[in-house]
Amino acid sequence: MGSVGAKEVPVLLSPEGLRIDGRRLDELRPIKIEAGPLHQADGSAFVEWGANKVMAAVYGPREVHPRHLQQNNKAVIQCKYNMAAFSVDERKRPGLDRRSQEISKVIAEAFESVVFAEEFPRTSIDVYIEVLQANAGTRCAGLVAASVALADAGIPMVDLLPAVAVGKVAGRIALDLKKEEDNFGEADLPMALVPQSGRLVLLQMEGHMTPEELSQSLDLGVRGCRDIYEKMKAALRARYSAPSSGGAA
Amino acid sequence: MGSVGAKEVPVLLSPEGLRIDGRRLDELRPIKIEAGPLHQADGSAFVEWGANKVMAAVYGPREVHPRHLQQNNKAVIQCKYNMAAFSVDERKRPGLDRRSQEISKVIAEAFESVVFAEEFPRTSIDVYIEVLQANAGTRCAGLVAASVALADAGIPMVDLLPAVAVGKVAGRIALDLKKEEDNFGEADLPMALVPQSGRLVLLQMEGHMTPEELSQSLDLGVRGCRDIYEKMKAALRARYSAPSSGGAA
Amino acid sequence: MGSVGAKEVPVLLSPEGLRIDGRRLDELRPIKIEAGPLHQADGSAFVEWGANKVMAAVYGPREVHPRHLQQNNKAVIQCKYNMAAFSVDERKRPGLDRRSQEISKVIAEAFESVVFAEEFPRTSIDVYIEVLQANAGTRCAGLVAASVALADAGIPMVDLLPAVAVGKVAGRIALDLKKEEDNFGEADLPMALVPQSGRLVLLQMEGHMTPEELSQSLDLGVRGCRDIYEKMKAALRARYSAPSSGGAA
Amino acid sequence: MSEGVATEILTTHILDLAADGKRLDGRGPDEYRPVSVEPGFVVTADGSALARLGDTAVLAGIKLEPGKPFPDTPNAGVLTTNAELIPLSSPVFEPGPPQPGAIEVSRVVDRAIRAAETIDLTRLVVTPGEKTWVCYVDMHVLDHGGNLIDAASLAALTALTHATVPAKRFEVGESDYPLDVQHFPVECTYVRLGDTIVVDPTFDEEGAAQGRLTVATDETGRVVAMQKGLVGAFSPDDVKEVVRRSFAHGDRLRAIARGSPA
Amino acid sequence: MSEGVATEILTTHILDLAADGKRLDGRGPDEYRPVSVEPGFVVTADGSALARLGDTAVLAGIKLEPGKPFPDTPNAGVLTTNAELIPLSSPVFEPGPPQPGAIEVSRVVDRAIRAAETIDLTRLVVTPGEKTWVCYVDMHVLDHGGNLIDAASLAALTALTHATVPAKRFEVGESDYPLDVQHFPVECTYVRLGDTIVVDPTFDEEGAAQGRLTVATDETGRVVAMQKGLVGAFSPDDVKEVVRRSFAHGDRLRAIARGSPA
Amino acid sequence: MSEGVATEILTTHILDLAADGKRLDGRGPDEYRPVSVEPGFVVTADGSALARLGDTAVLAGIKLEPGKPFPDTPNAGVLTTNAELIPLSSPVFEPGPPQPGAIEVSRVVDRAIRAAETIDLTRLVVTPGEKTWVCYVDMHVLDHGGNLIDAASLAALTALTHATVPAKRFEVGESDYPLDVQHFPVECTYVRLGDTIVVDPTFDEEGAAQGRLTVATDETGRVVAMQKGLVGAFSPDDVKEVVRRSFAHGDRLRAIARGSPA
Repeated sequence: MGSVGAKEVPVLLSPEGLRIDGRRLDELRPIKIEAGPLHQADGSAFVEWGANKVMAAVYGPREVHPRHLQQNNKAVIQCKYNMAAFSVDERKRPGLDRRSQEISKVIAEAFESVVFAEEFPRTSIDVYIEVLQANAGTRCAGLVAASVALADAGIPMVDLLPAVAVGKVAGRIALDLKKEEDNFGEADLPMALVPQSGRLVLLQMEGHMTPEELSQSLDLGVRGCRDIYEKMKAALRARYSAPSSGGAA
Repeated sequence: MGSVGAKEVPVLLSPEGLRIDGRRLDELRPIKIEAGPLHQADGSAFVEWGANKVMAAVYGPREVHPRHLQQNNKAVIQCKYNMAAFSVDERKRPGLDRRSQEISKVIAEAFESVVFAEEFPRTSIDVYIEVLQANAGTRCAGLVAASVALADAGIPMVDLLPAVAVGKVAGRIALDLKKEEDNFGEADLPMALVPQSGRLVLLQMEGHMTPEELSQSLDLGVRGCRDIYEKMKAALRARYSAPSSGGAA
Repeated sequence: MGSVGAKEVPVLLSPEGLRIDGRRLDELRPIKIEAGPLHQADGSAFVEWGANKVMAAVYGPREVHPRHLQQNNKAVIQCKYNMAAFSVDERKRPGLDRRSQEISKVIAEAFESVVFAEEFPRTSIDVYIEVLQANAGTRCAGLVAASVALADAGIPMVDLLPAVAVGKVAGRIALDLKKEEDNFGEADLPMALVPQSGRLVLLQMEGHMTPEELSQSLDLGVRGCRDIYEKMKAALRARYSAPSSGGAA
Repeated sequence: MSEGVATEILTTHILDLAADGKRLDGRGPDEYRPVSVEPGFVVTADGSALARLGDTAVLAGIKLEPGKPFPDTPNAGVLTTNAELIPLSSPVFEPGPPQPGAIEVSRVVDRAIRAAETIDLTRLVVTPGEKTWVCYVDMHVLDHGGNLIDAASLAALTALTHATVPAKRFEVGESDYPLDVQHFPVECTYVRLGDTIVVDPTFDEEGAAQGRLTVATDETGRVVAMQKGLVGAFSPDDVKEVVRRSFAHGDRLRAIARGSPA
Repeated sequence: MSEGVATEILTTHILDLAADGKRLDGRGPDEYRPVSVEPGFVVTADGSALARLGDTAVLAGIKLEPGKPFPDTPNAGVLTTNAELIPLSSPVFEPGPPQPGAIEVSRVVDRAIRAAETIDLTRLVVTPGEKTWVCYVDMHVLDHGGNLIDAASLAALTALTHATVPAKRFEVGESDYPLDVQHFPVECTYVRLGDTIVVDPTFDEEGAAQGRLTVATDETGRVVAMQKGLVGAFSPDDVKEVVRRSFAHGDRLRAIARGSPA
Repeated sequence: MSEGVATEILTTHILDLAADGKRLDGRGPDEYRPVSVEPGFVVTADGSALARLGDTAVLAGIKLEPGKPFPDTPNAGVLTTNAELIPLSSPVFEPGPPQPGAIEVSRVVDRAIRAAETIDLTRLVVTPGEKTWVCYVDMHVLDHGGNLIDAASLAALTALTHATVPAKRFEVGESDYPLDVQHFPVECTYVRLGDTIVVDPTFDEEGAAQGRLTVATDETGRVVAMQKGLVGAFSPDDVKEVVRRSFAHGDRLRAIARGSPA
């Protein structure tokens, strides 16, 4: 988004309306979700989404660290979104930057909106998201992985939380941007949906859109979320039918 | 003070004995004190002193953070003096530097010398000083603002704490240096007075003075403090006569 | 060790088999150990070992900081190995670096292997090692100093912990390397011995050795440790026979 | 009565009122508190403004310094936005490293400034790849009466609008000149209280809220940034309605900020 | 039953088994868990590998960037090894600055890489004293089932073996080329359980251990690094025996890592 | 008996003695503990000294390195003063970032060094605006028996007096030469115990004190720095009296420091 002063903009949309990887405007990248790949975590998931590779793990309900965050009437949900140093082209220095902290906050708030936290007072539910290979849309991939990991950990929730970003590419609204589209696109709008209620628990936007474009983006994103929702459920069904596998990160 | 290797020294004292802003050697800069400008704090004050703008707020007595600082027989007084990044000509990096930490320490010790801390065991009285615009003498301006804020918060004290710096400019002892005088002066001696007892609870000095000059400086500073004391009382009287205003930072 | 791309290698071994400071391959540098030089610490020791100067202090058993490290069935042993900024040729920035943290960890584990920690549940035994002047072998010098300080503090232990490094210089196994030998040597192998059991509680190695050389190094190091053990006991005897001296750092 | 119980009673009260379209301070659901903006508050800054929304006060200061462009964008200046939620301004803030709340405020304001192309960063460059102006936007919350994002953004944008590039002081040019500001995005924040959505929430309303939604719009009719915050959810139709309303508030706040005497 | 009691019972059980030469998972004392290494796992890295020892999984990624040599070694490139024991991988890790455990893993792996002269650092230099390649080795523990050092080292060395110097991307040369790796040290870790010494300990075995000993050997028959860890002691004869055995394990693990398809 | 009660009894006892002009260790009110200074204690430093006041021991080390002058003072060298109150020296210090007490010690020593123009910073410059010597003064408290400021300052000044500029080692000049020290300020600290003011307080006297006052004087008869510390107050007449007495102590301590064999 808005790489001011950067290199030349590539052709993002063919005359036939196809994108640089051949997708239509409303088409998702390939998604593979594996529930339960980790052995130590109470719940885990690995998501390959386009060229993103994201691992999520859930621990809890367990004791709260640091102690003073403990709440008497419910569980606190703590989230750490982190990018591996080698997950991006330019090596990222280890440690939490401001972007990661903001993403951790909005993801935690999204899960707090659906987890039945009152069932576990005085505990913490800790959600860890590790981006191992990044290619645009990592917060949505992380949210999807974490949501499956929460289900894998048996945490009671209103619903799973599918998520996807909609963007604007060459003046057109497009689903699920990949890196080149995100770098040179005109807008980026990640969202997470509660399928049951049709409401959004995560929503951010950066770029420029008319109100009409924004309206269209919301509708396209909701449809995308519903497709991802099916893949999430399938991954959990596969996990339950083969409970003791584990292993393939 | 002692800007070794810096630019040329300006003329700090006219042949008539007047300073660069037309003041006499024993004359204060204009001071405006407003008690209670903030709405969230338990007590607050805003001080404009020459070209300084300083805000102070007091919270407490309240729970001690971090917990291990709690004292069983009295309140702890914690002070944070901080400069806004844009308060000085050269942008200051946000965060506490060593100068701010030293100033916070001597100001906290000054207030501990006059607050009846034994009345509030196991609590903290938190004093925050924010320098918004700086022009020499900010620790004294901050101390004056904090003292009025403590009174505004209803914290019982032996007395208010007026404060002022005395310096040496072109070989002469002068009251209340402004920035150019401080940069090119030969000494700086900030102090805070307990008017009731005539004793000093803050005293620092840097530069060079003979013992006689130092003696003269102490006497001049004490007189300056007594003038400022009147302005502090007036500000609190104005606050009590118009209790519900608030607002003008 | 392994100063890749550095300056020329000096002659480390004379044709007569003597080292740059005239020692034989199996000869220690001069060692002076003083027990109890500090007044505030519960136990202390100062070690001059070749051109190393190392001070160690022990506090405890005392309250555990931070609290969450407390163990219900034994004392925790915390160790901080630190180098003074001026202890090395190139000024060291104050603060713990990764090397210091690793050394602190292996030294703490060595002492945990010999201290009767179960006698002091819920307490901390804090071991501080300050390298004031460094010349290779500081972790061993620090360990020796800390071990005497622990005894000086009256902490019950299986045994004292003598320590020494063995290295490889000009292709030969040598005891107790000094700086030039360490910089241009081919291997460094520090170890700490429990004399009573003949077992090693600290052992590290870096460089390259054949298994035979390594075997020889272990045997040479164990002999060196036994010599140092005698000096440690002598220092403690001197302390007990002149209990109230203190003073000479 | 414990603090937790008091907060719960207050929350219930705020929600009950909201169900009838009412608010604690008597405002209508789509009404801002009194707004004022004072540019030039701090003369040591290269630009500054104190913005107030009711009891909320945020001071923004701009500093410009010569520096190096980032290696991957040699033709763009550098803009750094930072919000300090200092403990002076609220009993809930503690000293220490920036909290997630402060980071969110600075990132949401930063996002609107960038996305609206408020400043043409390429014009800050002195020598491509070598030397550029670095523009620091520091926001200092003085009084936290709720809705920090809108107040901070109003202060920051007004401060930028009145900022001067100190070219003479840093010997980069012969004289100082005004910073060129192309757009003026305005952030507008709503919270959900039960089925009612209200604008410009107070601190207590934020505590009772079931979701917060901020929309930044500029004077050309574009949405340039959005941020959903806090626990809670919005339907797509809620979002569309909030976007629609944000434009009118944006126009009014922008006029207040611009009308302020420099 | 408290966690402490459960751990104690488990420890006793592990020690009882070990006294009979047995292990919880049925392995023999000198037997590794199943080993696998997958190079090229992360395409954004200049080299990468995912190594598994049973339930333990460590991902290593290599990044090479132009930088400056250290002033005292103008003719040597820079190698930086870092292990992240992220809380995702184990209930015992907490977020925050690197813990002593993480520092130990990275330092022990680093020591083997350097001492074995795995990479000829002088060949990383572009202009002596001015410009060199900086080689970052980042190890990310994903699943902590015990014996991190061996898994991390296997991942790191395999990642190095498959790494490419991105000369073209950074405009240092005309085309990218493989990183020149001269040696392949392998770390081999034992723990003492009573009088028995067992290789490749699980997480629970590490908890029961009375000392840990790691020996790194290379393919030329040299010992290049050792590290004794945890509370506990080894006799010189124990050490000599562990060194002897490490060579065979080293050869096997090296073959597995090298046999993996790039 | 709790620690708090023991401290309180000790404080009362110290104050009772002081009312009769007596001290726990038998000294008179205006008497220092035995003073010794040992220069050259650390050979890796470019200058060093170990100073003792009774049970208090502080080691200062000087390091000089080439560096850059600050942009706003291109014709001045750089001096950096740092005190480490390491936990080895006292049960009251904890590991971690420098505490306010350590910062105060280093800032008060630094202030005296600068104000007395101890070193002509302009003579440290090699090339104006480009290259200068950076002089680090590091003070390491080894044994905290009270009155750290005086001991630290004595150690630092003696170390500076014996320091060598390592011009040859850094290839800045042909040979090393002594650092040019123009003045030798000495800090002299009193505490108030009731109506009595005593010099060179012990750790326990500092705990009982109702105010601490430090005055730095140099050999030319100038006061160059002051610092009031701790809770408590001094009348202007108290201050004048302390200043008067500081000169005599200053002369004596300076002579001891200078008389020490180099």
